[in-house]
Amino acid sequence: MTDIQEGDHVVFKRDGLSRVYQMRRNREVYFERSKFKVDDLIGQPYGSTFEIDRGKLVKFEQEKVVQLKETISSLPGADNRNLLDAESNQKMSKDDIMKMKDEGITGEKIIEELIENSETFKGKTEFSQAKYLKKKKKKHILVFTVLRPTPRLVMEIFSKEPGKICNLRPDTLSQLLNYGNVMYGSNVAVVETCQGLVLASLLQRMGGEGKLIQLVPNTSNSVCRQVMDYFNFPKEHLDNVYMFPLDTFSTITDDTEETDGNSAANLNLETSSEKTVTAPTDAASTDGGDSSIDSKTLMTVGGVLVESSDKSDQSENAALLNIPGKAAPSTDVAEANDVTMKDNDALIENAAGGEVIGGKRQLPPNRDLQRQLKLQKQKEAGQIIRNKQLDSLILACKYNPLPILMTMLEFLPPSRPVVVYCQYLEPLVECYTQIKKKGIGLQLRLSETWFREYQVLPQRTHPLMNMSGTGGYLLTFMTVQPVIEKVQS
Amino acid sequence: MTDIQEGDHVVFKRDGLSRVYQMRRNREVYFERSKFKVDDLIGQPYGSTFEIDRGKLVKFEQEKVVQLKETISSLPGADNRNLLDAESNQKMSKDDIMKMKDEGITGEKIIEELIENSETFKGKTEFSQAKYLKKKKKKHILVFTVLRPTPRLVMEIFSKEPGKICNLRPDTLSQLLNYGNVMYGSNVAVVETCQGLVLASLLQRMGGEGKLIQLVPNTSNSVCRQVMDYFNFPKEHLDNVYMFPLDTFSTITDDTEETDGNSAANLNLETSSEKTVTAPTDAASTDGGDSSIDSKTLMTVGGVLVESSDKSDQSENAALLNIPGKAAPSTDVAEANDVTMKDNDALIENAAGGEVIGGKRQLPPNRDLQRQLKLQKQKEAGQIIRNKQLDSLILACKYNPLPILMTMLEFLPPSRPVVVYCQYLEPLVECYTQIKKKGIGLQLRLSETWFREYQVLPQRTHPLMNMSGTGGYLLTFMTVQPVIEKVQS
Amino acid sequence: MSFRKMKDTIDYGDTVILHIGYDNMLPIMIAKGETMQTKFGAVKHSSLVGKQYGTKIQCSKGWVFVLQPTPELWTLSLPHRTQILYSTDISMIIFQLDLKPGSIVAEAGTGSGSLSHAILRTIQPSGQLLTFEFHGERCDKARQEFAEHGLSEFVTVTHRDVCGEGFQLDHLVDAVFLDLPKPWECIASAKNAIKREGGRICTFSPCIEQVQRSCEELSKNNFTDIVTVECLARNFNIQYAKLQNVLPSDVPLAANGDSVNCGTEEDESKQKSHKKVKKAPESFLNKAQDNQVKTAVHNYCFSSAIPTIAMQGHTGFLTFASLYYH
Amino acid sequence: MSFRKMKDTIDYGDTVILHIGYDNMLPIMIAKGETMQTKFGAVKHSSLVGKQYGTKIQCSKGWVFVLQPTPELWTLSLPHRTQILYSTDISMIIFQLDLKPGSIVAEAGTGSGSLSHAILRTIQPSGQLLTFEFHGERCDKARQEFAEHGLSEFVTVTHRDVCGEGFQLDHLVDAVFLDLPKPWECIASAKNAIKREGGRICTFSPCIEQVQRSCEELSKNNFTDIVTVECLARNFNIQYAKLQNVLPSDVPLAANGDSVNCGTEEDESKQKSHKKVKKAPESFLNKAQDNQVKTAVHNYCFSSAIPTIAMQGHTGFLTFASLYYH
Repeated sequence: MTDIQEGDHVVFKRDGLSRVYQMRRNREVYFERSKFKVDDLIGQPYGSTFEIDRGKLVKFEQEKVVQLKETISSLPGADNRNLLDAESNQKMSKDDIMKMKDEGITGEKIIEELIENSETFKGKTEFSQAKYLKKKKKKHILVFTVLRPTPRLVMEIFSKEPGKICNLRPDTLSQLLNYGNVMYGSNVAVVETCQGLVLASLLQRMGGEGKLIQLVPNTSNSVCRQVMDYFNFPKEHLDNVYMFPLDTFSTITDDTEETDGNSAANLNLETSSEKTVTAPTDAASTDGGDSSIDSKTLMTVGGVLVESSDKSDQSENAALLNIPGKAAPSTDVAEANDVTMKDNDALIENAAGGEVIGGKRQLPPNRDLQRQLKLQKQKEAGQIIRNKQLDSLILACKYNPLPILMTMLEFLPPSRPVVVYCQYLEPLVECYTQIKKKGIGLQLRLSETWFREYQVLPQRTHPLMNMSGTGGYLLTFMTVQPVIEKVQS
Repeated sequence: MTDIQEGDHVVFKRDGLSRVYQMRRNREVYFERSKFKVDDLIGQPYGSTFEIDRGKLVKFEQEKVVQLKETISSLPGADNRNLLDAESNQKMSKDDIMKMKDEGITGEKIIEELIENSETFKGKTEFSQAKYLKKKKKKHILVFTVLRPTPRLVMEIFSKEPGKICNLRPDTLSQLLNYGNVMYGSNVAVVETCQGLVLASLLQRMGGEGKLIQLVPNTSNSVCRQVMDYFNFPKEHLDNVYMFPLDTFSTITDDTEETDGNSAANLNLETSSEKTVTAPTDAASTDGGDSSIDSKTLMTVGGVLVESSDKSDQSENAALLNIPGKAAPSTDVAEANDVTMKDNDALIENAAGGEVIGGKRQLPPNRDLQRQLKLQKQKEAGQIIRNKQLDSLILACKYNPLPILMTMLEFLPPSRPVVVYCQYLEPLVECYTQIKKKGIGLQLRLSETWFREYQVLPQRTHPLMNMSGTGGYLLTFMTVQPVIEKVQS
Repeated sequence: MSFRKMKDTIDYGDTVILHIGYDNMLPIMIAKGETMQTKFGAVKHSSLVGKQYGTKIQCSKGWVFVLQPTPELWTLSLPHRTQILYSTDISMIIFQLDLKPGSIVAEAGTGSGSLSHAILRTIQPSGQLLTFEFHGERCDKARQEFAEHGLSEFVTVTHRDVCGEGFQLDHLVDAVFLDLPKPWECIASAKNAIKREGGRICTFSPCIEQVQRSCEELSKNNFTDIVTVECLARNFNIQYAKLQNVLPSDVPLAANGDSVNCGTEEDESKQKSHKKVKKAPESFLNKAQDNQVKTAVHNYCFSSAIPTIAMQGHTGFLTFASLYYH
Repeated sequence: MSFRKMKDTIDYGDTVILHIGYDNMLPIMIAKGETMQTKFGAVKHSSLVGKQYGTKIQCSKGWVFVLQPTPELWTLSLPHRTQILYSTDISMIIFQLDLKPGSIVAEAGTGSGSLSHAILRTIQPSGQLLTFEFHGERCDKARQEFAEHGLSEFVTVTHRDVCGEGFQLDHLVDAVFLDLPKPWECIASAKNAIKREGGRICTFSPCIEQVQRSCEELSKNNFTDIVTVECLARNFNIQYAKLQNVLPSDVPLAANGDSVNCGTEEDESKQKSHKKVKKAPESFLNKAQDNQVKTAVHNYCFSSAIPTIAMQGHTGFLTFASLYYH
């Protein structure tokens, strides 16, 4: 299975940018302002690199990449004393470039023309020339590698809009998985509002065994699990995912077998009220691109059909991106700035995944069966919780973590790890204080991570000029049995 | 004045460690577990380096320092696979070393003996040998440079107990001075509980002109200005320092000339109540080392005799040093650890300055004159504030900054910088919110600084393994006149 | 067996973590007839058998907790044979190497096994860790530890200096991790170890010069997406702070954190819950603050998250790279 | 004159800062008959004369503030002729070079004069700045700016490439600052420029390789206390956050930040005070949160200081060293 199959979700990766697409014959995709059909990718090995040459996919040879790298080697320190406004020194206009593209002229050729028409290129230092070339190549030559989705790659999709995943960064997600002690066969309870990214990452670490219980606020609200789709999980893995609404929690606090009946009754009540609520959600889903294609799979997962059109998320994210902070990205050429803006727009349009044109749709399956299955799984999840069979508790959501934490801790056995992630520090201070006060956590630790990337190039090594100011905060601890046991000594 | 004069406060500096001492003939000082007389330093140029050789000061030649440096040059990567517990490989005991010292054997000789008696030294890599040598030299050879005190050097005194100066770090203090726009001739109002470090730094930047008004909570409490003494400020500079008690603030809120009389009356009241309170303070000062020597100078500054025995400060600091955090300093040899502990103890014993043995004492001057002068200066300070002649407002204290800030802002002209430093973030969030709400600040900014030091050595360049986790937080803004003025356009 | 799966109760042969304090944890393997000495008194191994993990155990001079080990707890309590990697870096390494159950990983060197345990948790039961160590004694110790922890079937410890002799693996692994003084010397060999369909590599180096040489060598060997990062954990202490209001506060305070006029009694009870965090120092602090109450009735009180003053400033640079289909 | 001393009112010849927004400030020199165009409308220079600094000025389409320049405001509004130093680094440089009124400083290169203005504030009126710039046009512009700002008597701008030709100063200065591509080439010359009684030096370099060569050269030239540091400003936004309580919160919350059950009206008024901070985005946010109120009455509300997501990750390395009596 090292070759790309039809139906696979794959990652297109170029530099620091990733997008996910599902492979379907005859389907056109948009990627980095280019539109092309993906048919030719099917059957190719994962890890292959392609170029878009005048709207067509062409396999890219490794040598070219290397050549490009070698161009960029020069000493710093040479001075560009005459360079102030690079843009005005270019005799070719944007219209000229567009025209060339329309005429089907290759990116390489366009760059050659740009260099010839630059008044300052020859006066630049070797280093500046290389930098210029790199920038132009990125703009005019579209080369990307097709990869199997991994949490690391999928996370890159959100790198420019971290607000969608509660500001999770690779460092914080990775700690969440490790401190949560998630492994093959784990029973994990999770609350997440990170588009399903945490859910998917957990499921992958569970390797097809164990139970993954997603706690959701209530039966009526939909939760976004969009990212789950990207991982091509086999059905057996998805069968291990459960959904449990926190508003039915009272049903599992009674310990008698009898309550199961009660619980079911409760659940029925909840479910019927859900009927009316889910209707608009389903309606909305029909214009949600290809998400309905996977609805069948999702049904068996036990969830309602889920939707990415979480408006509060988007606006929250917008708020976070437009912060009136001071750190300005250092783009020295107006043109480059322009590109960033456009990319951003596209990003928001496409939500997290890649935009897809065309693709057939299926009718929703039997809704009654779906509801029954859901109810059954919900009950199973409740039993796992009640029987204290959880191995870890993980929170990464935009809800107040404290009540969820304190409620769930009742059902967690001792010596189990708990990880609470929050994009705000204050709620975790509350949690810390409560855990400390009640003496129910060991190795209690509240932390954030300083995550820094470096440019490592000959004679030009330094931390990157831009970095992420926050990746959120983590509270970690181990549950304990606070009752003292006397033992022989 | 490039030579050390009797009466000067000077800095003894070695590696990352600084201590301040006042130069007096016939006076013995303790420095780094050595006791010696400082007579020979008087008349020497600032910047001279000395060695303590068997209890005596000896001028140190530059070449030796260089030689020591050159020893430390080797490639990394060689492996010390057999080294685990360095201490047990040393055949010489601590008692042996003490005995050698008692016998007057030099540090160099002791190190030679240590090397000869080390079972593992010869098996170590060149790099490890150099590291070992450096460590032993630091322990057994006491070399230091005598320098004129500057805020930078004096700050190093507190590097191991930042709690004494509200966690100020060089980066935050430097920003406080710059964002405060402090310059020659500035009129600055300051609230500080940083032992006088902020006060002294401000006074130095004012260059003998302008007014420096220290706002203190009330007339009865003493404030610690210990660090002011370290800078050898000429009397004319000190004359520019005023003290204004915030509890007499109501006296300046009335604008009429008449209130001056009122104010004086108020002040008299305050002063008489102070009489009884200051008594124990004065009593305490008699066992405060040489602080009474400078009391005459301090009187003319307009303050009461001030004391460093601020117990709450010390305990606060202790709390901050014993934090149950995780980052452990990486000392791999038990012996080295031992030294650190001892150093720390000494540090607390000596408070911030160097401990001095002997030195003559003077009787306190006329207390009545002192009180009159104080009152006069207090009145002048009140007038400067009332007349809105302040150029900047700077807060760096352990008090709640919000009420002070909001009260003082009434008296600050528009277009003046305000800097509020706090070791906690939360109080500054309150200040930020209020300033924002009232629309009385421009360029409002709440920030902290990531301050990192690097080891730069051939083939061994990396950030230091230990760093400071916080240097406090800064709120900066410019005052404005919120009333709209219509102008011609 | 206690490393492979979460368990409820303690059995003979289990490795358990005796939790004595935040920075004081002892790993012990439960054996018949053995007794563990702690500063709070002795603990007979046999008395722990059958007890639930997470139980609070009364000793003669105080109590300890007995925890089931996780790789994170193990990292904090393991016997150091070398400098070790800590969980912030380890988490990043596992994540960036795309590890999951079934992954095959080559690691050099084994060191004290801090990273190895986290790798094994993630890749077992279908994966394999091939770990290499040039120091004979350390090899033996590691092998013994893995056996004691029930992990032997998922790991092969090889005594070899991979810098000189290479991995000698032919397109077998999904990921390579290098923590060696000269990682660049092994990169060609690492490339050969990585599966034809591609894989990931990570090098850990404390000094930037090592990183520079590694990056050059990675590039030469057609590794792509070369990224060098640093992760630093910044821990917070929660402190109940009380700031004196030296002027009457007529300013309405915002929604946050402030019981102005908080009296002494009320504070005392609040602070008690915090006393466990910092013992001796805080009691001093209380006294000092109480004295101030005489002169100022008004205080601004809040719980504050304060970064620890002393923090880890550097561990090492992590360089990651991909090798695509080759 | 507006740079030398704080003033009350605006005069002809003053340079003032028109504050249009947080990241939008324009420096203008007040001249007869001139008019400044801003996005809020035109401002006649003459109409500002006699006005108090800090005044809010009504334009046709909105208002602006007119501020007296400080070096910090200047740094944020000056015309860029090169990459410039920002106030976090500048503050550190001034502090670490021990500058004060009367200090004599050599600076290379002048660049856009961002650092120069801060140095001049600190060392005037008795000190001197000797600044060197190899780029002729930049030299002229700098000289003109210093003159306009009333600083000419404290500064000498020299057109010279100090890397090739050195400072040509004989034991004259207290401190040297180098912001050059190859600072190591000037260190011997810097040493000669420093007073016999000693002084301080600082080099600013973006890349670590430059730092390494500079440190070596400093050491060779008997500079001591060589320290390399990095300062990064991390700015906070204050956001009023509202987190849904998906379970009834029977847990008593601590002293801090939480009006549980905070209703919609109350929040609305509180949020209004914040709206100015973030305009469009917050109004979206409000709407989104209001929708949630339907399903959950209970919210946990607090003011939160959130680090800006995008921050400056690196400016350069600052290397400081002392030269003692020589």
